Amino acid sequence: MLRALKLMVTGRVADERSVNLQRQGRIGFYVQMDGQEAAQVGCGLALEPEDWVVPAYRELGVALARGVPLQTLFDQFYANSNDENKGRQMPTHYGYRAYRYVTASSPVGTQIIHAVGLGMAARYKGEKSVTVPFFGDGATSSSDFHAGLNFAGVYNAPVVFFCQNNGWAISLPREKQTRSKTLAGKAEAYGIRGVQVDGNDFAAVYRVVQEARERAVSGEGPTLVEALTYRMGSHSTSDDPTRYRSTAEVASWKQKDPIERLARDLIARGWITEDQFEALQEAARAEVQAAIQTAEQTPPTSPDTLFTDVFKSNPSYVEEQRAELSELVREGVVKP
Amino acid sequence: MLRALKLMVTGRVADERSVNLQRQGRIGFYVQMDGQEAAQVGCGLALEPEDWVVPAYRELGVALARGVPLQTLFDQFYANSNDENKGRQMPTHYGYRAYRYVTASSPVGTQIIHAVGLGMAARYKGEKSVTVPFFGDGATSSSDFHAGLNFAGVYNAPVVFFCQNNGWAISLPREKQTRSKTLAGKAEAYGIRGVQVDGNDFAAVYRVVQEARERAVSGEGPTLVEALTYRMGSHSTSDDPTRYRSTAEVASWKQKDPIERLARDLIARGWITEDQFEALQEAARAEVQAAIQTAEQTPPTSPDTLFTDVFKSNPSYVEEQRAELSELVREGVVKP
Amino acid sequence: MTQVTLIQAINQGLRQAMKTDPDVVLMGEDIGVNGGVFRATDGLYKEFGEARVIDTPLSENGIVGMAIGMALYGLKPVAEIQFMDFIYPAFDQIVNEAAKFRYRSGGQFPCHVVIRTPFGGGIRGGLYHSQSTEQLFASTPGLKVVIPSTPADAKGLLLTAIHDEEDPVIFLEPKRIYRTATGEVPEGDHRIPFGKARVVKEGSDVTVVSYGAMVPQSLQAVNAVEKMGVHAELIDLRTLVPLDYETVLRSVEKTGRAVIVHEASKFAGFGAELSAIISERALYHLKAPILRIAGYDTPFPYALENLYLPSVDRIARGIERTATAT
Amino acid sequence: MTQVTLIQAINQGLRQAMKTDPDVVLMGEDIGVNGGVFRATDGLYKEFGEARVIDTPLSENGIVGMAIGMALYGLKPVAEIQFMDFIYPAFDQIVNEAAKFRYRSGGQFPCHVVIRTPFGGGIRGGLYHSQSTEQLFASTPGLKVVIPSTPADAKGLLLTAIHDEEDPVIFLEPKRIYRTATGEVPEGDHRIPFGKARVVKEGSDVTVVSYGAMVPQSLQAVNAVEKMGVHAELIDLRTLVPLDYETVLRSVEKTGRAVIVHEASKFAGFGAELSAIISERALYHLKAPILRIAGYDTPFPYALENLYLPSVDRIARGIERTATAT
Ligand SMILES: Cc1ncc(C[n+]2csc(CCOP(=O)(O)OP(=O)(O)O)c2C)c(N)n1
Ligand SMILES: Cc1ncc(C[n+]2csc(CCOP(=O)(O)OP(=O)(O)O)c2C)c(N)n1
Ligand SMILES: [Mg+2]
Ligand SMILES: [Mg+2]
Repeated sequence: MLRALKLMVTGRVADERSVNLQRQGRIGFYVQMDGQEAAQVGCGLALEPEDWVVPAYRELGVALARGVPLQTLFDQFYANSNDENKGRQMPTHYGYRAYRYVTASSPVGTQIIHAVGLGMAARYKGEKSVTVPFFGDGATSSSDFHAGLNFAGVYNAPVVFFCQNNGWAISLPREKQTRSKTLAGKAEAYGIRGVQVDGNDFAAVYRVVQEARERAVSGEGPTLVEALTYRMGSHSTSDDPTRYRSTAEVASWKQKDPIERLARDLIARGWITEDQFEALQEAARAEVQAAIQTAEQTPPTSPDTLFTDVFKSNPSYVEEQRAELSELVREGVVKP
Repeated sequence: MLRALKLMVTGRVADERSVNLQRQGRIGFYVQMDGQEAAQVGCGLALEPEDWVVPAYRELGVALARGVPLQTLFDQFYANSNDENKGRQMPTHYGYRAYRYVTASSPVGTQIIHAVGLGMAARYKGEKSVTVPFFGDGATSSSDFHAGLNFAGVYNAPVVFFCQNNGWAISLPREKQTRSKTLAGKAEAYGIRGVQVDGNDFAAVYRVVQEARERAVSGEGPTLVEALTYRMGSHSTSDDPTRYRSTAEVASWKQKDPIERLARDLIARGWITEDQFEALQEAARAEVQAAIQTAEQTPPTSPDTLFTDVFKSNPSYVEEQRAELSELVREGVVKP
Repeated sequence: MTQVTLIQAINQGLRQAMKTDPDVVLMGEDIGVNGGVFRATDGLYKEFGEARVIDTPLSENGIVGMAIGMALYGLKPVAEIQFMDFIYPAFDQIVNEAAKFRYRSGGQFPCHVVIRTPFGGGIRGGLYHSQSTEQLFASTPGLKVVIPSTPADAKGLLLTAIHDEEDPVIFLEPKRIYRTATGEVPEGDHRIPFGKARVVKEGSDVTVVSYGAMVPQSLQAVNAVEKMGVHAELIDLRTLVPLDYETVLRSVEKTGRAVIVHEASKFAGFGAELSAIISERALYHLKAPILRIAGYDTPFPYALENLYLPSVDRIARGIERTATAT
Repeated sequence: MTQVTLIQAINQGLRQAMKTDPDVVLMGEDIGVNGGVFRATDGLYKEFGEARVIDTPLSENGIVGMAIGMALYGLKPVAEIQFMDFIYPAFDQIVNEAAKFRYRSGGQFPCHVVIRTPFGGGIRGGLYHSQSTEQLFASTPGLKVVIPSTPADAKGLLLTAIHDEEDPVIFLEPKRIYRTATGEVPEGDHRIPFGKARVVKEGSDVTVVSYGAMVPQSLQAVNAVEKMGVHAELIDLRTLVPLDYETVLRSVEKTGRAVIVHEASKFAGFGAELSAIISERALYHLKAPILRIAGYDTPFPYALENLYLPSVDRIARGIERTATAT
């Protein structure tokens, strides 16, 4: 529980700092999880190292729960030469094979069906693991949600579909995304189990995911988990939520802040003190600050990486382009 | 009812003859509705002239119920110069604006979402009509099914989704298409109404569609109708169903033949006699024979139509190709 | 006339079309209350209401499929895809349905949908907010493909797409210059016909063919080489389909040299068609090999987008070399 | 070695791959019990079971998306799309996901999926069972595109795709010659490397470049013009990506003339890239304009497909004219 609180706080601080870095032009476009910490950390901690995570772009809490170091993440935000994803994508679109955390893309929903294939592959190879795709309420309208849940049902795939219903898909409220009563209820259309859970209640999320995981691993089939939560911040640093939602709504969810809630609970139970909670926040700030500093001091991505990883090895004409670009850079015609 | 029986019989005869014509190489690839006559004619007759039909490739019974003349259909099968679709598609892929019957395509499911747009457009223009997309059990797995039902729910579109669950999507049985208990039950995932009906019972289908139609027109929302029926023949003239299903299964459905069923019922009620039923079949055969003869005597599609209808008017370079082809035809380099 | 930006011109065009014709309806993600993520539809929801400015669920095949249905009825739907990078879930609806409806129905069901989408790089959008894949649409018979590079063209081509064309139009908006391209835009019902390229600047030494955000970029390059005594003629295609190859050929016949500039990847990109058509029809006029300056044959990068995209200097160098090659 | 057809060679290749490597799994519509609508997977379900020969629901994005997931894990999935005409619902998965996974992850997640699909016309399949849209894939960086034209190449290229390549491969099978192209096929583990074109017939007067079902068609044409004293060299590309343009250029440098034959529509088709690369790199060798013989710029027709598709006579006429143009 304490570990959970620490991760949630670290995530919150990392998010806040990153949004500021974006405003200052020090990093690019950023997507924060603000408000969804309990759902993400709750789910992330309920998984085992052998499980696979197939995230969207908002899953900082999951990455932290999987053990991805802060430094690794900030290196990605800065797209510097230590970024394991080689500066190929905007901040928050990362992945780390070592953590069985698949590199995210921006297109909404595509990862849901990947998770089914991954889960089936792991089962085929005799692994006792689950695969967990993360996605939002908006993604339930996507084609790959439909295919993903349908295939999982047909093949009884060891997958836990984790939907964070944060109330909004950019400016579209959940009620206008689909007329179904709940999102969890959509599971029935695929003959699989659906569960709705309070996504701001860390312990509840943890329990629900753990149970779903056990069922999946033991062959009892996939589950669709709908975690009810709220995106307290903007959709991304490009978004202005005051155009489409009321401050009253935001304020009411502020009351249900998952971090406050868990902290209050732990303090009430006497597991930590108010001071320790303060210290924990302070420590997170220091840790984040250090990661930022290191990331900023790391050299940028090398120009030559433009041409690696298109294929395992490039066709000759792509190598010619690489040579051409080297020349252009050398002669100062183009500047990185 | 008598009209229904007549349409169903005509459809059956037209199908049987067409399959033979295909075997003899007189027409191309053909898709028969064999066994689904009650579902198609039942739904087709429950609609009004102002309603829109958005079919798949197997809806001969619907076309007949809409009033499309047999001759018109056989002209399409022969892709002759009277084909209103100008010989552009394989047999059974037709459409006729005058009957508000949209020209079908082969890709499965795409029409389902078109129907939603059509229905919304008709409503926007103040029409009191419904739009009915036709599709099979296999199509429920398609992306456009998901989008279609979801959009219809969100916009409360005046649409009646008519799914003919004929047990098979080529070689895939319904149970392996999706693990949901029923197909009608999928409606709930979109917050709309779902109804299952015995698709081999003409009167039941008619009633269910009529009711769904009324609800849709009066703003009470869309319905997904699942008509339980059976594809007694092959998937198409390219298919060999003995590879994947038992003769026992086919035989058991033969017992439930919708035409026999309706005929027996009408005879039992004394609405027609056995002789009249015979005569009706004889008349259908004659009618079909006449249509075939006329279609065969009609000149083929003119070579020049290759280039019309790409756009309202062609770019200059396409017109150059048209001129080139005329020359090639004139010089005998290519033969139609 | 006042100075407006390209995105404002689009907004004006949409408003104008909706005022003129009640059959014009819009649909897309976040286009309603929010006014579109780039504000293309700003104010229209308020002005025309939710029956005509339709916020949709997150489903591009749904958006385009619904628009097609409306077009089959006879309305004039204008769909927005939030980024071109997200158009592919609708690809089947676009290439198999919209592009082929008129043909397959023998003309009974024309499919007049306009699909607007921002495209191109230069905004630090990385792999999924930067793509230029116009060749996918230009190579599909039955689709028209439009790419404006100025506010006036944006409005004029958009109004032609909505009012005059009766075929599916892929309307690609160079988002990089949404706010930097400014200019005077005629009030009211301003239309620019499809298939008429614009000679941006005349010249006699080399022909530069481009479109979209690469037009202002190429113009800078053309101005730069002018100082070195090279007089380049710059052509903005405006529409890839229908292609005004006559204007291109006329120019190449004059200059004997051609440079093609686009930001999409080079291999099998639209520049290949331009190069092919020029060499096939003006071979005996060519004094030097045609040069294609394009994005490299890699996915669109993030950190290194400035290397990937044709820069003014890279274009200038290419023009200069082609003009002086012997 | 025995004479087998192209489709039998594919079947042998799949069986061989599955025997060699338990990580090879197949998925697609009707590929299991039914053995595929063209019988490419005939017998494999029985031999390898339902865990390795997976019948799928009707969802192409599902098929490809599931295959991608398996590839991310490390399996070697081979997906079948029943007809190329139905590949577009999976287009987003192919171009946004499969093509970009290795790149976007900095090499951490290669995406080795093989996507097989029958393509092309000449079987009276009309608009939706005849399409050739190879340019859509060839123009997308990150995808390899393979098109065999003989049984031996079909098996050899397929085994290379499955065993040696570690990238997404679009494997296009010319269904028109599934049963008419016959030939000897090496037993066992026969592999043909990507990026090496095949010189089908040598000649000195004109270079003919083609692939797929147009190769036998072009060969007939080449043989026909030979009787008129024109000696054409015929090249079968085998893989469009990677493209062996060296072999093409070497030939054109010798002949000074080039004819490109494909059945896909001409405008912005793959022939445009071939034409562009030839003129850009061998301009001074060209004695006549390059000729592209292709499907016309219309959707694929039904009744008139014989007019649409390049016929032997149309190709022969084009070769002859190009060879003699002065
Ligand atoms: C296929 C696709 N369409 C549109 C977008 C643009 N877009 C990015 S996020 C988003 C909303 C997603 O909402 P949801 O799934 O609820 O996730 P959330 O952002 O709320 O976490 C949209 C429309 C996209 N990225 N991909
Ligand atoms: C998108 C797409 N994928 C695959 C096919 C090939 N195909 C044609 S019909 C069919 C099965 C359709 O089954 P169902 O929807 O139940 O309709 P039915 O044929 O039984 O009437 C398939 C897989 C297709 N036409 N379109
Ligand atoms: Mg959301
Ligand atoms: Mg069926």
